[in-house]
Amino acid sequence: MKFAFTDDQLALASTVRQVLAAHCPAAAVRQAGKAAPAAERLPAWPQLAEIGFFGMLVPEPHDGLGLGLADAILAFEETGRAALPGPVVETAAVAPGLLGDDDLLVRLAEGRLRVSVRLGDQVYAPDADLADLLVVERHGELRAVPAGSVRLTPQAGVDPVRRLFSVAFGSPEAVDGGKPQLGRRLDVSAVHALRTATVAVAAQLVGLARHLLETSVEYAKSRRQFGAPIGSFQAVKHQLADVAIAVDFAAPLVYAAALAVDRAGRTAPAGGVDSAGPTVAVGEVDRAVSAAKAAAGEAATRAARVALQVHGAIGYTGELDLRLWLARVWSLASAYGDTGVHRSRLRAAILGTPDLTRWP
Amino acid sequence: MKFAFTDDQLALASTVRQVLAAHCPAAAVRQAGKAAPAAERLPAWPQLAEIGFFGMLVPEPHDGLGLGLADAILAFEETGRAALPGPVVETAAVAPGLLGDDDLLVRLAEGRLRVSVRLGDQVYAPDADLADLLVVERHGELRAVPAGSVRLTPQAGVDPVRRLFSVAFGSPEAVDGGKPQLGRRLDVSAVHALRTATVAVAAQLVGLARHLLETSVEYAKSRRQFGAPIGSFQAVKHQLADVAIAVDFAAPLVYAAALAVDRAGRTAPAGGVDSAGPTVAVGEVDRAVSAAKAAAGEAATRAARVALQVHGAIGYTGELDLRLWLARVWSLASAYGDTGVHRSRLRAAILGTPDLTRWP
Amino acid sequence: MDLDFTPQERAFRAEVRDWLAAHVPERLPSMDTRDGFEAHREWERLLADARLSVVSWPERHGGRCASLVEWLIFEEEYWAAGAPGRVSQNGIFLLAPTIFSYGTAEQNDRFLRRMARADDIWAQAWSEPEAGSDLASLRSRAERVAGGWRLYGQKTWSSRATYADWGFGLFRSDPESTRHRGLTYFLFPLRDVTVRPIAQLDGEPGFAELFFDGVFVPDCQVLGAPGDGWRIAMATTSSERGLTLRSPGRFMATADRLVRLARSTATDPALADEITRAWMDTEAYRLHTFGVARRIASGEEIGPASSMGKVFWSELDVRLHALAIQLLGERGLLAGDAPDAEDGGRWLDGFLFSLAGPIYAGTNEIQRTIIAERVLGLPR
Amino acid sequence: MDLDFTPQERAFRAEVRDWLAAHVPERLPSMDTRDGFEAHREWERLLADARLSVVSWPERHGGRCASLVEWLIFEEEYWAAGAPGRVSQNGIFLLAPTIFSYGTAEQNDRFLRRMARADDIWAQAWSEPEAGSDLASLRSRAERVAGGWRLYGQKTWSSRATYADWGFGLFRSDPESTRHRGLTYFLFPLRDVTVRPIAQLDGEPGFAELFFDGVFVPDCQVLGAPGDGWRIAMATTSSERGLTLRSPGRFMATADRLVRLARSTATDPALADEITRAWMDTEAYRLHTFGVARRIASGEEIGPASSMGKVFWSELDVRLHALAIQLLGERGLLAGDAPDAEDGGRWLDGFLFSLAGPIYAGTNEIQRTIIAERVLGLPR
Repeated sequence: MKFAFTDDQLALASTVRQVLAAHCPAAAVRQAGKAAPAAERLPAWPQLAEIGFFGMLVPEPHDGLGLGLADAILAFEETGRAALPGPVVETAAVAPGLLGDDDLLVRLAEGRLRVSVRLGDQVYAPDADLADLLVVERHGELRAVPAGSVRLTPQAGVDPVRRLFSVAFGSPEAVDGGKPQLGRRLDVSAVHALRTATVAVAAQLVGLARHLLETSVEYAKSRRQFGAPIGSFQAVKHQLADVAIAVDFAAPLVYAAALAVDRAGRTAPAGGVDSAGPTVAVGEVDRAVSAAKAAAGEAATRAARVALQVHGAIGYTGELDLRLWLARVWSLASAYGDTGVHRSRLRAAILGTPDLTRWP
Repeated sequence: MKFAFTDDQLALASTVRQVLAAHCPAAAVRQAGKAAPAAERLPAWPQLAEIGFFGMLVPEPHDGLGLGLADAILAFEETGRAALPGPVVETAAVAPGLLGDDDLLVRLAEGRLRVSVRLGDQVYAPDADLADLLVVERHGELRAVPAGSVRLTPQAGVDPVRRLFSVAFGSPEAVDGGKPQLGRRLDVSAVHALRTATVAVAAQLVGLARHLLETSVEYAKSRRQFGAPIGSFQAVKHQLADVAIAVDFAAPLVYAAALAVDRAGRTAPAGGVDSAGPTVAVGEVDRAVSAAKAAAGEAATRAARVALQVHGAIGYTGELDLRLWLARVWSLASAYGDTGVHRSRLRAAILGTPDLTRWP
Repeated sequence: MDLDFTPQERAFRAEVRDWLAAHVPERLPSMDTRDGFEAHREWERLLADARLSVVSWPERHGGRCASLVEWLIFEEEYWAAGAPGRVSQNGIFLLAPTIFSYGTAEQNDRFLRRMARADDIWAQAWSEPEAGSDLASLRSRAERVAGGWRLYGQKTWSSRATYADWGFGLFRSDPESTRHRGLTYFLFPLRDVTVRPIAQLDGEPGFAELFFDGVFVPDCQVLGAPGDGWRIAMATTSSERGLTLRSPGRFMATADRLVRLARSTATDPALADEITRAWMDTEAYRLHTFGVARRIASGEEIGPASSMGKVFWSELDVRLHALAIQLLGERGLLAGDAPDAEDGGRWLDGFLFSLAGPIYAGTNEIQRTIIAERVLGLPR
Repeated sequence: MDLDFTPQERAFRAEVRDWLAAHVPERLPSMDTRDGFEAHREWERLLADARLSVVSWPERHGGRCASLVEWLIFEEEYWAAGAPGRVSQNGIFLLAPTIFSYGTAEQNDRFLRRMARADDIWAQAWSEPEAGSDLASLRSRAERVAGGWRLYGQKTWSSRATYADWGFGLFRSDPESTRHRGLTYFLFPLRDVTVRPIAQLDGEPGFAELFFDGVFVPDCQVLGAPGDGWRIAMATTSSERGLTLRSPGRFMATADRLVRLARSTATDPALADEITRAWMDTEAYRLHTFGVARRIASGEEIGPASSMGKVFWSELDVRLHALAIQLLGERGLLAGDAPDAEDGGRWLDGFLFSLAGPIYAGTNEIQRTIIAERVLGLPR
């Protein structure tokens, strides 16, 4: 048993990190929160496509790298660290397991197809206006619909970069014989997709938390108050130490969940979804997934709170890029089930108590 | 509206504090945890009797002071601060509302009758071996039984001073015509008794927390590590500040609950006990009572944890008297419903969710 | 000790409640926009017409000499009615107590009545880019000139300053001085100052930077004696932390909205438990404040103990809002202009606003140190 | 990266599990009593006979050269089987790594085998009444005499010392030295030392004070070079905080017992939520430790990062036990000899024991400062 990343896995993450450092600086993230043209809202996407990022999880016959989620999990962590804009998780992590079509998979692997999803209890599709294809769960079925054939209603929120949309079927132009165009039914289980999305987002949250911790440490070293760097005060030290602990112990849960999702495979049935009622018996895989999301969301939320407290009033403004990372933490902590939802699922799994929250 | 103690109320507390400082020093509390003879387990009781402490809540016609719980609440806080041994709350706060008998009330007021109780969901009667009379709730009825007519089984626990006992009816000597001696039925509601006990114990917890905070502050001033008093380190300062805040905001809830209990009066019906099932609709008085106990228990538990952390390894031993105060905090935080039970009652009252825990 | 309101207090509550029920407007636009600012000014004038803008002030300045308890009652009713935030807050709660204590008779007459009527809206100018919470390290300076002073330097985190009329703050009037000494308290019109808005987390310019390039301030706009600014300002920041800044009414209204939201939603019991705790803490804050009000009314100085209140309310406020956002799930993070936003995005606005609480008016780290050293007596 | 055990690891787990199932005794009396201490010594001998007392040690000292992962597997099985606490823990986990690294060949041969068989049980003697967590301020001293040293002074908080055979600790061997310099690491038989037991919260003498009144220690019982004790001791205390002191198996067993208890009781959902969090944190600690084990196996130095583990497990341990006590209500605080006690009072014993976790081996305040300064690089 070797619970440590291989050299290949580390090299992939390192390449992604370098590409993002070069092509997705904070200024680009800031711009993505303002600009309308898609090109400016998707910094580093062409360069990531070049290194095969969007084909990581696509099988080799379709021009992908054929990796598992665990192989790519650190790469997703890096996209969180850089607060990379766009439907990253939905396109690079979720779509490969959903699309059976050869041509679509090839386009996906080459970075020529952007995908957004609305799965399970999720109400909104993130970055849907940047997507070519939407995969939507509807009455328990997954349907792939071209972006043009649905009505998207923007739901402005705390994160100016990761925008949310309501999705309604049947735009006037896409009515087919009087019935709304519902797209193509996908013959795969939504469970794998939802698990994958959740764990990849958890990895992004770990990356976000690491960035916030580093930024806060640097700020605490340089900012002086009462004649000393604020990082020399024990109260600041201990808050930052607690963030370091939270991140350090959340990350292994995320990595283990990625391994569990890979082991369960994309075709496995749900851990035990009881279609008769809202109570969900959660299997071992979903337990790992929920632990990962709960812990990562909590660590990142703590990192955000402490970052704000360490930066003081300046952190509270749009002057610093910090604001973009805070908003992404809040946005992703709430996506695909927040900490409360996942802890309640864990509670049901471990203690057998009825679970009030339906997820997936 | 004057939410501040009157001079009379403050003077009573001050007198009690002086008596306890003189007659219930830490050494006496320590001795009470060891010695068998009742006299050594009841330090300061004769002196408290002299100043009328046990008659505070007894009506004036029965030689008491005829005060309300709110008038006496600071006096109970002082008994917590001193960790006064014996069935203090049960005798001085609860019994006056239970006993209708003139003679018993007079004896109580004069400090010649010690009482222990087992009310509501409570499993054990505290200090029952020191009591002359036990009041036990049984099948919804209150019964007063002389101490000699029940079987007491000691249940040794964390607190060597406040000892717990199982109570079984019918000692062999007290069988009356072949049936166990069940004592005299009391024609009063158990609700007022339970509310009174809970609020008085909450006051004791506030007193215990104040003592622990003071002791920890004194220790932190004198104990030196790394070349400075440990109280000069920010981490220690902030932990102690958080205790101060917790105590300062718990106390008003306790005082307000005492006022609410007085207002409801001893004869008022339960806030809405539903005899059909375990769900209890909790009225405004019970809401105040539960908020008081939950907050006081939490503040005292925090004070205990921080006291131990500030004192370091020495606090962990029997060398310091600290141990006795810690044990009393744990013991009283668990008595008459712990923080969890009372928050769950509050939850039911405020949010209308079903309450799993039956109290009273 | 009692918690029973007197007939007079009950009558006052009834009057306030009735007036608010008849007059509270629909939600106003954000006071961090030009239109919203003026709409809030109009609302304050309406309040002033009913002598409800500064109930605890003397009648000659627009108040009605209300007791502290009556002021708390006013605040409970004000926030329970869903009335707008107070755009004149900085002046009324931070500056006015200082003018009452240290201002000349002429300053009292000149400034207070106009403040009460929102004819002048005041912005505080405490912080500087390098000073932050460490007020004693201020660098902005005042040069003595004939008949007054000229101000130079930069201030930041000045709330409301983008659209306000007047500002108040400390400047170093003795160039030889360091730390607490040689600071003077100035009142200045903002039209003479260059104001640069700072976008907040929510994108609106709630704060501004102020640039002083030799602004002339006549002697009659110095508050207290020159060089005595530190002592006077400390009295003001103490009231910033103390009773006057955050009355319980505001948190009670938030807690009530939170509980209503939770009752209308399928709430996970673990979340319900946190909501219950926040409700209980709100009640504790209310009762605690009644106790403090009583002590102040008896002439007691609250002093550094007010730091306990600051830590408590600021962290409670964050919790109340964060819980609502959790309850709302994905919808919790929607802004006011999203079609699906709950209650016009008030929870998100309130959450972002609440995050500043543990930072401003002395960070909670500083407050905890004050509690430890000055209340508990631990060594520096 | 994987979490799949190899066939060899699975076989080892099966062997350990089977052996334990056949040999784990009923609950032994407390090791803080004379009888209990000897009963625990007997149990350790039985373990040693099966070569299971020190699985990761070389075979010549009684081990079986198990890998770190195998050691973690052993620990999981050991605690899951409800086996007794390790009375030889201080020697095996705190002293032995130091002997392996700094001991002479003769010291290795003389002490390790007997330690593995519990023929010698060792007590640590780090703290002094005035020193506490500030190890560098030690005052106990060693005087050079022919062929060895004489020890003077007082040590305290020595766990197990009441009944143990040997002790180890630092003494100031250079009277001119201060702080970290001039300390020497000594091994001494406790029969030459005056031992005064200290009652713990639960009344049993888990700790003792040691009084040295010129105890003679020959040169062959000095570990490492004279004056080099600080560096050597730091290596030991790092292993005290690091992997070897608290394996996840122990917390996993506690978490499993807690979950079983919760499943058998009507559990309030808010409490259930806290239990779930503790379960999750236990899983996180297990996975984190697998990662650390892998890094150590690859030759990495863990160093100050081990402080993160210390903070995490010590606070987790308190929570696990406090939650069980809450679950049990009034019964949670009953001692083992109470008729109604749950599980022989183990939850209360474990709770009181857990409270020492955030204090000993460097308080968690000190650990957080180490993390901030040495892991994150914040200024002193």
